[in-house]
Amino acid sequence: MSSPLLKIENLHAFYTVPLGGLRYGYRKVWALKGVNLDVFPGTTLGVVGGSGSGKTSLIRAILGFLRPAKGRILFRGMDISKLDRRRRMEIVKEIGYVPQEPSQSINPKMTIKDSIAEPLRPLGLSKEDIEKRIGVVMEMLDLDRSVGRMLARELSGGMLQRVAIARAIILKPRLLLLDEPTSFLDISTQAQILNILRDLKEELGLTYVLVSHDIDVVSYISDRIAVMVSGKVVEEGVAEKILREPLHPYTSILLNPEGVAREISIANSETDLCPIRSWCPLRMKKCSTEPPPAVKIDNEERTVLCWHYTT
Amino acid sequence: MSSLPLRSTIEDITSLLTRTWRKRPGFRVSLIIMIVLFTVAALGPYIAPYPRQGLGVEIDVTNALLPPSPKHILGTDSLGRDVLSRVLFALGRGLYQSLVVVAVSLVLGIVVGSFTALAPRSIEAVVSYVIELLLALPSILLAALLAILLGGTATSITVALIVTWFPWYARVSYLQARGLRELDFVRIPLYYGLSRAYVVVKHIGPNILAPMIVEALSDMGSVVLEISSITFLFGIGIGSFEEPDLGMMVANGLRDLVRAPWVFTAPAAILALIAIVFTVFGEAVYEEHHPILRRRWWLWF
Amino acid sequence: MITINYILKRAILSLVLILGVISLTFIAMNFIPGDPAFVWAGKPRGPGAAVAIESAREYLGLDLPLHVRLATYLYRFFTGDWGISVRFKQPVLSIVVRSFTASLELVLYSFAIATPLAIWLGTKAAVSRGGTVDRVIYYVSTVLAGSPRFLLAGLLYLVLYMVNYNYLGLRLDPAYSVLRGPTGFATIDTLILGRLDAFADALLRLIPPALAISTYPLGVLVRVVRVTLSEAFEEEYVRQAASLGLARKVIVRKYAFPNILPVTSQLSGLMFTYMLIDAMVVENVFSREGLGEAVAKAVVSSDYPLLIGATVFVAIVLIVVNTVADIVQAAVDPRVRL
Amino acid sequence: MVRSEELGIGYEHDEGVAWVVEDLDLEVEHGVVTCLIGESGCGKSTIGNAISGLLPPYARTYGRLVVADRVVIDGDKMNFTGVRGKVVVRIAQDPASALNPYLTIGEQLSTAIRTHFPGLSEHDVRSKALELLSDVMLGEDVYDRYPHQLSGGMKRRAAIALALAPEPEVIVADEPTSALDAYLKYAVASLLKKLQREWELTLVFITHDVSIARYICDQVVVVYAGRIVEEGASPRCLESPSHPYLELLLKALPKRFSKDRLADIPGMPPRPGMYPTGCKFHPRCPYVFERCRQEEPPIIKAGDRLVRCWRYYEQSLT
Repeated sequence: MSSPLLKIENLHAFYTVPLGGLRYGYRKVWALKGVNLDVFPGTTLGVVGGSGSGKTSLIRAILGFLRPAKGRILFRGMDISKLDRRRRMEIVKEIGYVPQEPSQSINPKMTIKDSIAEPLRPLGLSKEDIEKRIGVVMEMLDLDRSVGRMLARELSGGMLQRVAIARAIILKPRLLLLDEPTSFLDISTQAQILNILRDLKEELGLTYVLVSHDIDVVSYISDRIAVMVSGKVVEEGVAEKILREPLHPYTSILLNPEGVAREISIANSETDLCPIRSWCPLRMKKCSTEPPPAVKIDNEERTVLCWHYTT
Repeated sequence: MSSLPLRSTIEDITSLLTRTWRKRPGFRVSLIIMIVLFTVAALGPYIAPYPRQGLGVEIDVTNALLPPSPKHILGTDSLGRDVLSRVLFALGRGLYQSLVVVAVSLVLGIVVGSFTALAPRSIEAVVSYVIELLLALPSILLAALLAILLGGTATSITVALIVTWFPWYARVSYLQARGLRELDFVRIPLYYGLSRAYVVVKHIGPNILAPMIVEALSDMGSVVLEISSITFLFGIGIGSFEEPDLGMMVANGLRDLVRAPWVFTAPAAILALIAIVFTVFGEAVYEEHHPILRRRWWLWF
Repeated sequence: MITINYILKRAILSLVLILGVISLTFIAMNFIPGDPAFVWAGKPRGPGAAVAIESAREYLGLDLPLHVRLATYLYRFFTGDWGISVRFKQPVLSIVVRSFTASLELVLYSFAIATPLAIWLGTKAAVSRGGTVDRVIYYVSTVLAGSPRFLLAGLLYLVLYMVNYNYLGLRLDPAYSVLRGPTGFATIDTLILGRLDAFADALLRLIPPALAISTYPLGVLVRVVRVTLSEAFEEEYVRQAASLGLARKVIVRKYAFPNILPVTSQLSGLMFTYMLIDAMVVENVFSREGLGEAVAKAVVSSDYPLLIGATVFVAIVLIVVNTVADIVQAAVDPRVRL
Repeated sequence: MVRSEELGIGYEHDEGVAWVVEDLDLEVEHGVVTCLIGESGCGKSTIGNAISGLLPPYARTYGRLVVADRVVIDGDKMNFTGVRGKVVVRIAQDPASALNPYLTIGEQLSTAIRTHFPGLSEHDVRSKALELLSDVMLGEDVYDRYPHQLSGGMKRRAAIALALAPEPEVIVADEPTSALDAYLKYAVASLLKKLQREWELTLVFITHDVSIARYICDQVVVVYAGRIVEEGASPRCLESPSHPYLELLLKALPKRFSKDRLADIPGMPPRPGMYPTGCKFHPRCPYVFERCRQEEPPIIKAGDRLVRCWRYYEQSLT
């Protein structure tokens, strides 16, 4: 197997939030508690999890919006969280980002064309070059040329998301980070965007990290799936296998939510113990005393974070 | 390409103003009065019957405190100067002064506020502290201090007001910009290595300009009142004065309030007119800008 | 209950701000263009000038090193030695405190007049929004907030003078001038001393100027109550209450009304500054003693020490008032209660 | 229980009225869970607001709406007094915003109870409130807490308890499961379903989520551009769609084990006031023919359901 394009090793990161109420001071909220992931070139890794699982934090950490407290983020073998500004600019060109909410990712007071061309600005290209590259990406995303002169507030959510994708690919990146790209869209627009993403991947040979709360969306374009709960990846493996035969209890619930139909609690505590230990059907004594180990199964193809599979 | 943010702001403001014009009679009346006031202020020095008295370089003590008559339509003050001419000269200065205060404070406030929101944490903390500090300074006392130091009253009042008004705009635009900096359209250009100045000019500025202008428009009335209060107090202290200033004229007229109420009433009425018209104007724009107040709405439950 | 921690945090912040204001005045005193001693002495002319400047130079310690000067300044500040007023030839602090108390009394009475009235009118307007009642209240309050206080005060004075109202000018009838109480508020001191006749006199002298000043908080608060209530009516929980079939009275009183408390308390802090300016103006119209009178006189005689003292004092008061307003604002919101 | 006859609802704006819902003939039987399914902007929330009496004053109406034998909308007149709360209550999308932050849960519950059961003593009001809390599986301690002291799930349940306080006959739930994690969606839906059975409620469930609709509903109503395009008495409609819109919508949903290309529905849903002539779906419909462009199809009985599509017209004649 080729070497991973993006390798995440034992990544820890936290937010500081005000203590709440009127108390003074801040506390750390651990968003990522030791994430390990490999993303191979030309494949799609789907990251799925509920709200507060740390999936968006993972994207933000890769982008450098959230500083890792521990661990490494290796892109083509370089730890990108420790690069200086100049080297970082080189890497930035190869990692594109499509955010969640289109209305917040495109400046409503700027023309669409200016928004798309923004990543090109620091490069100092000639006007014709910029025009040409805008034309190319707009065509790729089925955006009419007249759209370029419009402002963001004149466009619908689906169109804006296309614009966001156009901006993300204009530097011809190798890796595209997609943070819930369809969660604000209707079903029909979601289908359009997912189809576009699938086509683009083939056309440009892109590598995706797709984050979503909807496992069906993830399964549509993912080669591998990682399931996150409470800042940890609890199961990771080939998409098909995870969908057909989930091993971790949380994955089973994600795949079959109507089977539960009651509120279950996810422990978001600071401990490293299993976050679902309070209700897990497979729980053992060890679960409430020791953090679960990462177990490799299926010829090292699949990882499960659970005591149940240690034997 | 670069003029676009400004253009969209101008479009926003003009569409807001035309909408307000269409919907609010109070706005129409106040705008018309404002236009009249500004025209009179611009023509004032040319139509004043006694321009030298208006300017204050000439006094005529023999004609002091004359009641209104065809010769002196609004009467004369304690130094025998024609009140109408004085008012005409003072009007222009007063309007100009308040416009300068609001415009300079607004620009300064937006620049300071939006850059602070993007600055490193330490600078952000220091600037926020300084803004809070300036907000605590009483404008009237600051103006008095500056009047002693700088001498000239008009300039010191303008400076004092800018020093105390711009922190407001800085604080408001800082809070707005701080909300914006969490949004992806601000983060992404920073991610791609574009400068903070670029982000402020292209992303922050255009998105806070229109609401800030609305804020400033609704403050115009208060600024006029504050300026006149300060000059009024200075006028109380100063025995005689040359500069035509409405607040000082009111203070001067106060001494003869019972004997010659016209000296007090004419400038006070004009000031009231300006302040009320500005307030009604600003309030109408504010209400029309406000998403909930804009609605034609009444209690339905 | 809000936590002591929060109050402490706000107190420390305001203390830091107060230190900033003091340092600012130190800078203003020592680094003004020209000769600081000349300005401090009140820009004297004539025969006594040289002596006055020399004593000012000595007081400011201009020949001493900077850190000594700052230390002396802070020491004097906290021991209450704020210099001697050029104009009044008295210690600055006592003049400032005395005149500020007089103005504060006016401001507080205006608040007391305006707030209940404003809440009542604002609620009325919000409930009948779009109707005639609302429009009348809206325009009247806008015009009131926008009218110069000296005009209102002047007209009021004129009317009262015409009807031979005998309680104009001064804070107390000179006949009662021997009455001195511990608080400095004429209306409270007379009560403490048990002199109801003097109290009535003080009150009758206070009410006309307080009325003139109260137009500002009245106008502003009416509009804010109206806007806040209108916003509250759009809240999802008000819609939910309506959906539950609750009566309109209950919804307005129980669901929408609590929203105005935080805003009103914070705004009262902010309005305090402007009301103080208004008090200074209106005092002069009614020729009462107060901060306005002191400042007007200080400007004419270049009374630098007095103005510096007054600025610091008022700035401190404003910081304290706004801090208290913030704490009250937080305390009335259950979301931040612990 | 809820019946509308040619109901039209629009919103007044500067240039006139934008009609959001037109010619709506809806019938909901007592004790049934009806799902209104549609994409954003199709008018499903407007219908929900109309039924629960929460239309804003700038709304304009025509036709009739009858809720529990009371004519609440008749032409341009609305009268919901005695209906709101007593008969129909709406559950809002976001439970946190539906609870008053200034009052404890108990105060909010007892205010609602007191309004509708004025004879009760304070003690009875309290015990009734506690009963409601236990119905939604909340402990007694919640009674004295403020909304911000509750977790998201507890808030959701408290909001449901609040909606039940007036003991209504109809509950309109407007997207109560959107923006929730998958298993929480089903938790909320199953709680609503359980309460609906126990209290014999009529539940109008508004959603854009087909899988939740399939889980909870008895009757399916698909809305497009302010019209009912397909209506069926069982969730089976969602397995074998008749109207091209529903068909495409289901094909546009990603399916777990199939990597087949998702259906691209071209264009976007039309905005209120800018609906096309003829069939409202014709610009996006793959089966469009001439008649669709000219004339709006009536609602046609086709097998076990009602469909608004010309393709079923011939069939229905025979």
